Amino acid sequence: MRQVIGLIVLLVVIAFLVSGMLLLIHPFGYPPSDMDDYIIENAQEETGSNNVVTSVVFDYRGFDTLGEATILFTAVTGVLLLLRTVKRKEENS
Amino acid sequence: MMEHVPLNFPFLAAALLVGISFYILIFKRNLIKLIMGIGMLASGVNLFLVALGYRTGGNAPIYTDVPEGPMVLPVPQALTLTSIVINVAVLALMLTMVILIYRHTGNIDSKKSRILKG
Amino acid sequence: MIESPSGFWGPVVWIIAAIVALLIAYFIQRRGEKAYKKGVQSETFLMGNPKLSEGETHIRAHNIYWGFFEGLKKYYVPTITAHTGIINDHLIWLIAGIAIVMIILFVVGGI
Amino acid sequence: MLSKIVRTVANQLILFILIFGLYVIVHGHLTPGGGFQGGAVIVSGVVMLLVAFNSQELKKSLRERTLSIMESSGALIFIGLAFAGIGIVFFYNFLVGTPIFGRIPVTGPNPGDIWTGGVIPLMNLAVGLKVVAGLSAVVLAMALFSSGEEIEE
Amino acid sequence: MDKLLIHSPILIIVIPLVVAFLTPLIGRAGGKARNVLVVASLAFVEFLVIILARDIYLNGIHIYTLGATSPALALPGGAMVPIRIILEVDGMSIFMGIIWATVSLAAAIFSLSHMARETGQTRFYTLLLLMVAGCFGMIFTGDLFNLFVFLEIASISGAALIAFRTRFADAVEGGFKYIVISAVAGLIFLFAVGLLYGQYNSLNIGYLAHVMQYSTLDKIALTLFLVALTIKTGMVPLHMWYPDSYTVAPANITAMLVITSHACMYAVFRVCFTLYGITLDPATVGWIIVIIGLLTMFVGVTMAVFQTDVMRFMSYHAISQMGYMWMGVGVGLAVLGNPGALATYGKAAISGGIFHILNHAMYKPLLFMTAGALFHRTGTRDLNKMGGLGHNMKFTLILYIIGTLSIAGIPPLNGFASKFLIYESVYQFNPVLAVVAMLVSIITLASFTKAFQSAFTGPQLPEYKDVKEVPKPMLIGMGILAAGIIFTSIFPGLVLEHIVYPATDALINQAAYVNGIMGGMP
Repeated sequence: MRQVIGLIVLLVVIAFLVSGMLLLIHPFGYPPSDMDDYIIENAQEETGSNNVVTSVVFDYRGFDTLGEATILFTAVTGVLLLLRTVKRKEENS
Repeated sequence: MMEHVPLNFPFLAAALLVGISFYILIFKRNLIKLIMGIGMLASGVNLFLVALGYRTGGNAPIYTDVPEGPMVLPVPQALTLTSIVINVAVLALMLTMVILIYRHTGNIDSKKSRILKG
Repeated sequence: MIESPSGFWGPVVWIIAAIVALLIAYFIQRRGEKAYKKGVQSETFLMGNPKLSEGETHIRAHNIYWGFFEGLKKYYVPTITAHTGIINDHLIWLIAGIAIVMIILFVVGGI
Repeated sequence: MLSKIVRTVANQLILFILIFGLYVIVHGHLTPGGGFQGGAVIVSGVVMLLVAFNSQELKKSLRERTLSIMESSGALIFIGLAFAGIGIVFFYNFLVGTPIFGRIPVTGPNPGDIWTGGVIPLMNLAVGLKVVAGLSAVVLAMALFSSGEEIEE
Repeated sequence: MDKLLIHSPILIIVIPLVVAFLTPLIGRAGGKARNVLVVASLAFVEFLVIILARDIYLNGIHIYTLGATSPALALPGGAMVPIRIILEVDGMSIFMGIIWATVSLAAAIFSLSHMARETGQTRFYTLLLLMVAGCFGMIFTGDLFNLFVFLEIASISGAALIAFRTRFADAVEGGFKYIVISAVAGLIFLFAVGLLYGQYNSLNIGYLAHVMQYSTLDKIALTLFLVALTIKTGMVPLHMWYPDSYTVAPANITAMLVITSHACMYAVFRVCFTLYGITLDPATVGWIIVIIGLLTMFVGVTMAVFQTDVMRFMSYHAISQMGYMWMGVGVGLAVLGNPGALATYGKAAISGGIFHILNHAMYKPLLFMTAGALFHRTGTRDLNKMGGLGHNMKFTLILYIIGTLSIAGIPPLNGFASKFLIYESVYQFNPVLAVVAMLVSIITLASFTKAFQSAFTGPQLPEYKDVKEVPKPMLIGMGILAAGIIFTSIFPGLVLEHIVYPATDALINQAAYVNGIMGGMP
């Protein structure tokens, strides 16, 4: 029963995704590029970095990178928290 | 709209990766395989993002000794970098939890190691 | 004071009204039976059974509303069995949700 | 603990891995790469050491306390660099035009100059430190836990 | 003071981050310094949120462009599209911000003594602050990818905190379920963002709303957005992971997770009202949301009635209360198309739903915290094993009664005020919905009476002869929320006037949000 429902649902979703991929408004290789053209032109003056991707990562969208570093920090803290040695201190409240 | 269809075949790879990962998420009971499926889902999404930024005959968007010609879009590559690192963090935490589940219940089958229900 | 499409709601007004009602009830209760004696009438009537110890007289949670489930078994049994705690089933529901909403949107709204 | 050959080769190889990782980190604003990539390269070296020697051996040299302190400091340097621009706006690239990393390259293709990019190279270094510390802490913790060792609070 | 106000949107997000990065270093100095630092930073964030809320109530939308030469410069010279990440704080965002700041402060104070016996407290507080920062980022950002990043921060820290008590097997299982669901949902969300980026080459919500066409791909993206975000809010039939995860977490964390699910609900509203706005077919999407809200409140409450685990019982009630908000806002969305109906009852419905978010965000954390207080003293979550605790834990009893009356919608408490608005407006939309909502409210009262009877009343059980009242910080944490409930109950008009109606207008008025970015540009 689960198998049948799962298969049907899966096929429906894959059909929608494939049709959506094929009907993308802008075809592969010819993307719309208002924002990216601005970045490609002005990255060198505004950030002084030759690598446009790095200037996007650390300057134009630096806040995302901050969040990304925060996610890494979160995961490390979580792993070290979960793998700690569990023993409870006695009642002190 | 229809005349784009032959051009858009590269996007099918992303869609099919997502579909395969959905298959894994639905039918695989082994928690490690489940995590692999999530990794594949992330790969599909990343592939889609990078493919969105491709420009025919474009170079990498790095001005150091770049040959003449158009440049591919930089923003999707930045987004992909971010989502790869996010995926690494998520997978690390998931694997830790699977280790603990195995310590507690003795197996990693999503049905046999289940305690909470109802 | 909240204005709604029909009517209003003012908690202060409600509280005043509640106090007034309580006072009325208190006066009615004042005029009650005078010859009431404490003690005998407040004993639990146990039909002669031995008095239960503390803790036994406490009704545990799963005994409350027992008849409610018995009456609604037809609804409850499938609903509870649907809540298998298996993560794969949760993900099936997720993907099924995507499929259903997509079908609704495309059937109603057209391509 | 693998054989002596593996350990010797690993001992020699870790140096080159470190140098390559540092190159990728430092040249992040000129060539492909950056803090995350270079950090991942260095962590791969740590993983190689973990395979060659066992986790107890590695624990002697890499203590989790120092790793977590390194990670926090890396994150603090990164967010501090972002904060330093709050005179104008958070994340403002305030070093462009100043002597440190402040040169503006000629527009268009150019051979590249290490002293450009404003705060970007510094942020790359901070992120690299953070990634190295964090991922090696994760790898070490998992290895120690699965080998039944104590993990310090 | 003026610069503080200008920079407050980013400071609210960044100060918890900085303190979280500092905590592992401070934690070595000792527990007390760390706790003082955490609580002080959260109190400062609360203060910043309040001054920002006052400014937004007076002057409207607040823009903060990260990395530009001036905070208000959304469009750099020569560009017609926003390039950088923009934080856009309007009435709805700051409404959620007030809720989140208050509840996180209360939960932090509560955990001071609730967590006092556990190991690994330094990392616990680090993750708690990261969760605070992530949820604030979700609420304040005006950029879709940034929303995804902060959603992941909140999810990962939440999962690690759910599995905090690793000595219990079920805690780890709940955390694992939460992170799997969050990861899959987040990736689906990212896929939808990619679809929009591929069409319009922008990630900014305001700009996307400006150029949205509702093509076929936009429909697919809308579906992915809706499902990926609603599964995080525990909407029936996507709710089954919800009680599993929320039951096993420490009570203070559960209290915060409720608000993170509200933040995901806020993201749904943002997508439906602001990103797509009038272009999507409002009747269809509105009816979908209304029907699912109906299912949510009914299934949630009926599943809750027979639970004997107190935290699980309250988790199902949280699901069922979500249904009211979905219904209220869904009715408003369904009539978004015709201004007449929107003016007569649509706005009232949306206001009722949003006001119910506020009330639910006060009484549900309070109830979860009382459950945590019971667990703190008895060491069990099983209602079958409890009884007669009211003799010793009088303050907990009083707080529990306040929460119960409020969630059941008993006048004069605030739960009734919001439910009153929802009933009246939904009745004009479709009477059946209002009737079911009232029925659900009755069952809610009945089930909470059951929990009250089996936990607090009855004779003193021999094994709980010597339980004491919970320590003061826990009472303070619960008291903050209880005070909020009392205030909202007595002055509902004031609260509606100052924070709820601005939020409603911010949701309905899409043009204002777009103008905040595009500056009235064609």
